[in-house]
Amino acid sequence: MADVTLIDALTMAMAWELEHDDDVVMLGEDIGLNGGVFRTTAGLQERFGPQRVMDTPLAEGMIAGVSIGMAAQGLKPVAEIQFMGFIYPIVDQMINHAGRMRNRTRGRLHCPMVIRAPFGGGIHAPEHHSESTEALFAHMPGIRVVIPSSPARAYGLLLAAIRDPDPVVFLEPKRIYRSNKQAVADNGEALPLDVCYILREGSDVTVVTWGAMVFESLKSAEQMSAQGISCEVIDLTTISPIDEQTILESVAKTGRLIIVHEAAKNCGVGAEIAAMVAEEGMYDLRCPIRRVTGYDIVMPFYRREMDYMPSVAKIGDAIRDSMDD
Amino acid sequence: MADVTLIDALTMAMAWELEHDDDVVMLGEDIGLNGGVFRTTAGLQERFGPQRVMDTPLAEGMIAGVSIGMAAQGLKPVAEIQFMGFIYPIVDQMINHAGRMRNRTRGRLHCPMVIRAPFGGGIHAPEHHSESTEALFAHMPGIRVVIPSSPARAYGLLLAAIRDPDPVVFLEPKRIYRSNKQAVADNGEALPLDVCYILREGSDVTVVTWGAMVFESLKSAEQMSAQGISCEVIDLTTISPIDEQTILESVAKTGRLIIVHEAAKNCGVGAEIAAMVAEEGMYDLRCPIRRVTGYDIVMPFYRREMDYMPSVAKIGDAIRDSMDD
Amino acid sequence: MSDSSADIRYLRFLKPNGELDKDAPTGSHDPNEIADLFRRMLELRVFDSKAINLQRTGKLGTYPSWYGHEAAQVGVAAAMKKEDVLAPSYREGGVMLCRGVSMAEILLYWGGDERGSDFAVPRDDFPYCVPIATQCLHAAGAAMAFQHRGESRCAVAVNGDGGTSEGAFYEAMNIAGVRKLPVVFVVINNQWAISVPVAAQTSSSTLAHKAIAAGIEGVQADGNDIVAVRHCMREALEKARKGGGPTLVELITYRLGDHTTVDDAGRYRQQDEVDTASDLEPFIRTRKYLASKNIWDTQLEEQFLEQCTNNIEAAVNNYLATPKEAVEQMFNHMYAEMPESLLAQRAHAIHFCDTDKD
Amino acid sequence: MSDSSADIRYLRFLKPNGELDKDAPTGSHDPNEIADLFRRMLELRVFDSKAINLQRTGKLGTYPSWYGHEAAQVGVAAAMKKEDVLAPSYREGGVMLCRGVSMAEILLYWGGDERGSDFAVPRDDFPYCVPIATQCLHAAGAAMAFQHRGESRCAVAVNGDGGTSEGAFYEAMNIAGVRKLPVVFVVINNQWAISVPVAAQTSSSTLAHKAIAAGIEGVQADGNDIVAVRHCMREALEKARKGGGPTLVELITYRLGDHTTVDDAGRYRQQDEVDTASDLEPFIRTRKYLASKNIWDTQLEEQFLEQCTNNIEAAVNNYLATPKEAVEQMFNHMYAEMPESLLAQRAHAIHFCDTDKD
Ligand SMILES: Cc1ncc(C[n+]2csc(CCOP(=O)(O)OP(=O)(O)O)c2C)c(N)n1
Ligand SMILES: Cc1ncc(C[n+]2csc(CCOP(=O)(O)OP(=O)(O)O)c2C)c(N)n1
Ligand SMILES: [Mg+2]
Ligand SMILES: [Mg+2]
Repeated sequence: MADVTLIDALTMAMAWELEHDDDVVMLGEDIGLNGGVFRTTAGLQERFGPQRVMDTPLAEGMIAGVSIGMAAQGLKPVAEIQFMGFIYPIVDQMINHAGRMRNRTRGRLHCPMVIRAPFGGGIHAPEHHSESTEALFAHMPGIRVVIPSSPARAYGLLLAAIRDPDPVVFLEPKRIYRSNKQAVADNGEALPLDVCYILREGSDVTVVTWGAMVFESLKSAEQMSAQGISCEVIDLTTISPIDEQTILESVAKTGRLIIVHEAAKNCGVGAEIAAMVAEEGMYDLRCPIRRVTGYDIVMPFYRREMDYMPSVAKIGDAIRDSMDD
Repeated sequence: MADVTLIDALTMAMAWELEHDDDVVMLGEDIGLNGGVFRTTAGLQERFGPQRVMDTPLAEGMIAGVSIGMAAQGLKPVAEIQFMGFIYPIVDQMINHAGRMRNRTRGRLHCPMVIRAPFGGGIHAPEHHSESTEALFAHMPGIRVVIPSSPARAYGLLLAAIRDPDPVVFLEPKRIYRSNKQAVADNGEALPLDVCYILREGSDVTVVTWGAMVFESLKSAEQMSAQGISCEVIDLTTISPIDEQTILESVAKTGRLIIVHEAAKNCGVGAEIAAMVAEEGMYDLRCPIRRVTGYDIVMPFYRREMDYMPSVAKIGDAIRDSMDD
Repeated sequence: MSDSSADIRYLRFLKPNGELDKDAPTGSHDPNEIADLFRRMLELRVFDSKAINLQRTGKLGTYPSWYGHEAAQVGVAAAMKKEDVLAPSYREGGVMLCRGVSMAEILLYWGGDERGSDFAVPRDDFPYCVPIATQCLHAAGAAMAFQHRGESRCAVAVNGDGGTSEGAFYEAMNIAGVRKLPVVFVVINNQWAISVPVAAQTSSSTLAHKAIAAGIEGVQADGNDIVAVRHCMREALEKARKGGGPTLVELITYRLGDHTTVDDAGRYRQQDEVDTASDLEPFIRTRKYLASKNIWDTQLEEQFLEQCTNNIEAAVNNYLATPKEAVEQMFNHMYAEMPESLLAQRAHAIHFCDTDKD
Repeated sequence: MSDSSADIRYLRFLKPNGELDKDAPTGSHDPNEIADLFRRMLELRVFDSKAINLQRTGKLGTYPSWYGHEAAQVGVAAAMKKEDVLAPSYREGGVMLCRGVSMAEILLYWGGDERGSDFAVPRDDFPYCVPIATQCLHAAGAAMAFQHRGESRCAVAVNGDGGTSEGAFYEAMNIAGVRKLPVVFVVINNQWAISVPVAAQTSSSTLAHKAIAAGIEGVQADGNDIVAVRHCMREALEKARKGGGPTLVELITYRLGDHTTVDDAGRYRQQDEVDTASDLEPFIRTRKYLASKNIWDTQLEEQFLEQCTNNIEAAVNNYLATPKEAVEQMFNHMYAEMPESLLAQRAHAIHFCDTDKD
């Protein structure tokens, strides 16, 4: 069992599912011979043929729309959108169809489909290549949003997403595509959706985060522990619907909540978590909730992107402030 | 000064601005001879000609895209999207261009444009005609989202939106398009954006709401007052960016916060308000925040739409619960 | 890339005066068959006007009449096989009825009840589609599924003239052209998109010419001619089934009624245009033709209409007698497995539900 | 609706062997003019390879080379008037350079600095557009503004072959056709959209045929022929300026380089295809032509290249010497007037900023 990157784990999961389920097909721009611009689908077309792993014309709305059509007719399409900055033409199909096909036909038709897209900043990419807009999809009823933050979770969660009978937007933190290798058993075992993963236990402060920010948060927690502050770090993982219980239990223990995400603050997913705790866990809170997020501005071009993003220092600052309150 | 409906007030504002600013143009589906499916632009094409008030082909993404092009080249387009359920093809142009043209060119080009769209349920409309998805636009940096709830505010805020040098998504609560008449002076005076309007002062509970829910909230406040509970009702009005100060001051006074909106709860704008108060006004809170919102489901077909929506009873229940906490 | 700039064919066999062209395709010359189709057309028309009445009397929500589209609708459905899949627009419920959806289901849909889209037959067809042109992509996707499984099935999308302006329509044709998908894109060109005439939608010579942009075949037919409609749909479907790829079929007809029951077409179009169109509408010519073959007359029509009316009344009663769904049903079909967080919301909705009567 | 199914014209005047067609339009026969254009092409090529080098040495971000597009870029820009407005795609910075954007500004853009889009000249042009085909709608909108004000200006959108598959491209052509907008849609067909060849994008006979769907004129030119490019752009712009409406201009060329500096085209395309394309590329024929007119030779070229290199070095130094913008600038241009809520965020960013060095 060799150590693999997050990208490798995704490729392994897709290969496993293509191998074991004939209904699974992949589609997207440049995913075939080229193996995807990040090489996530490398080798899959060669192995499973161009009828299973399809290059499409350049039209994201089309990719989502035909995926819905295929899914409603019994296939399990896994579509790749090249970058999250180009995902917006799919919004119409996702909110008006994918998320409601099951409900509006009272279960007669449904959409077992996955939309994969790399998201987030920190890789010095050009304009429009570093966005984090998971909140848009999280607000859509009927759609799951899932974000892995390790090779093992990438493998198990992507399998779960493909097998899920409902639509899943599966966002891949490209900043950590290749950074942290891990041993992953290629055994076809899925991980549960709709639950958070507690990555570090602690008693003073709860830090809820996801995607690449998991690493900044863990680093910050490490630093804090040297200062005698014990942080519990929770990887939200399923961004929508939220696993309220795990978060509430943690806050009940720590009494302090910090939420960390790359996306803009205003109406980001952090707002939902804070609101949920302010409703359900208020009496457990010893101090105000804090969000450490991207600012409410356009993601800057890459020379300034690190100034936009939450950092170990910014997270640490919020944690210390919480302790001082 | 005759009493006018919210629709009339919008028509008056558009006529005023077309009359006084040659750069203002209107575009949309059926807004010309037909005067819009809700008759909001009735008479405008006749009066100002088909070059100022333009029927377009049926393509919402196109409407937004050409509006951006016009706005960047010095016009002030006011575009109508027929219903909010059909607004999603504009998401790409709004987030990737309208909201960032000024920033990405460091002020060289900008987009003084308005997207108008009726939103919300309660009028027994067909599928896809009753949606409330203001949160999607609220999450986009660089874009204002404005919602009026009375004829006078409709008039003054639409003028402000058209004159604003940045893009505004102007959402019209169609359930109250014609319900509450009010005297409105047609004097070309705009109202300020970026501020809440306090519609009723009170000392026990702060209710923040917008759009048609303002009426349910005011009715509920009325009922509560008979029970000796004093509610402050705030019309959020500018949904993004949020006027934090007014809300925080009110919560500082009342210690209790209820947020009421029609949109789905998860990652709705109510989450942002709750989060903001949990961050900035936490120590003023005497009890948990409560949201009374649409459920996290698809807007039901009209036979069940009233069961989906916040009602006087649901709001009253939340207010009483708050008092009991 | 193949050449597709060829001239667009235009098909008409049953002329406005009721004469059937001698060139009409073999298989169109049996008047009894045409009579069968005509009966379906009659049924659609009676149902349509009943639905309008229900709306006028407050028993149905906003309803988009298909008055004038009956030959197009019956012809499209008649050419399709049971196992094919339809992706209809909001107006073309007539096609759905002909495919087996029940009248009560159609009424439930416009009566604000989701069960209208849970029709018993045909289970694989897509429900009504309101967001214009989006269904074209679903049809293309369905065709991809059929192609993937090697099934001999076709998908049919029905779109309007206004709907051809949406990027989704073009994108669907384009992918269908690239993958030679077994799909037929039908455009019911009824000359109007609410208040916008087709000349203000596009400068394209015809709507069928739009096929050229995707390198697929485009063809026009007189949409008031049941023979031409069925024939060109049969051709297109047969070609698709054999692997010959997609076709764009433009059916030229006229929207004789208002856009919907909340529209007043008098505001934006001239009565004389409607009058001219009325002379060309599908029933006049079909009646003349059948009369000339001595298999139809006023008496037969009256008998059939009575039967229709009875069926429709029964369906209406069935519809009106259908109680609201339980309130929790609005939660139960959101996901295969309901997420934890919806449970409390469902309980809240049930608690506050006091509207079980309409 | 007008008829537009006519055959698509194909323009080529400067043949691959360097001969100028006798039928070449008057005004194309002055070799000195061609020499001027050729110098611009040379400058673009040298700049492009310098940019690639900067990326390779870590001094520039991902960069999309325009290697092979130089005749198309120079020809498009040469036909435009100063007061016209360009809406470029991410690859066609060469057109922007020819319109007056500085090399340092282009480098700033790809170097991750917003000021690269705040170019001093031409102030009204749109910045680089990364989301594919969206700029086509901006060009149409700009043309609506010109039409509205009665200005004699045109908008030009530049899109790629892959970009023709997006609905936005079609929607832009369609509105332009309906309103007879003064806009030219240029498609630089370089045969590839990253790894997808044009045959997998569409089954349309040619990309110019896509104009038919919008009822506008479509024309093709050899995009490696500077004379043909400039001429057909001039024709299209003149027509547009006179109120004759939009044109779709397909310029056929080849992407000689990788898609961007992070792409490896060797993974998906054959070297012999690239070799064949290389024989047809724009510089060989232009050099031959100019040599045959005795106004160009290796020595002149070397002299000019030295001059180019110096200019480019200066621009590069200017770029490299440009310090980062102050961190607060990422807040200052979000709105004309900064909302209250951003003030605290800006202070937070300034507080944590310790990265003023790159
Ligand atoms: C995407 C979208 N935009 C707008 C509407 C509102 N609308 C409903 S029908 C219609 C006109 C459609 O015209 P056409 O496609 O010709 O079909 P017809 O109504 O004539 O059958 C419009 C604009 C919609 N349903 N979907
Ligand atoms: C909407 C959108 N989708 C995807 C991308 C990613 N992408 C960048 S360039 C490219 C291929 C473009 O091909 P083409 O239009 O032929 O232009 P070329 O690169 O050949 O100049 C893709 C898919 C993008 N920039 N925008
Ligand atoms: Mg129509
Ligand atoms: Mg290309």
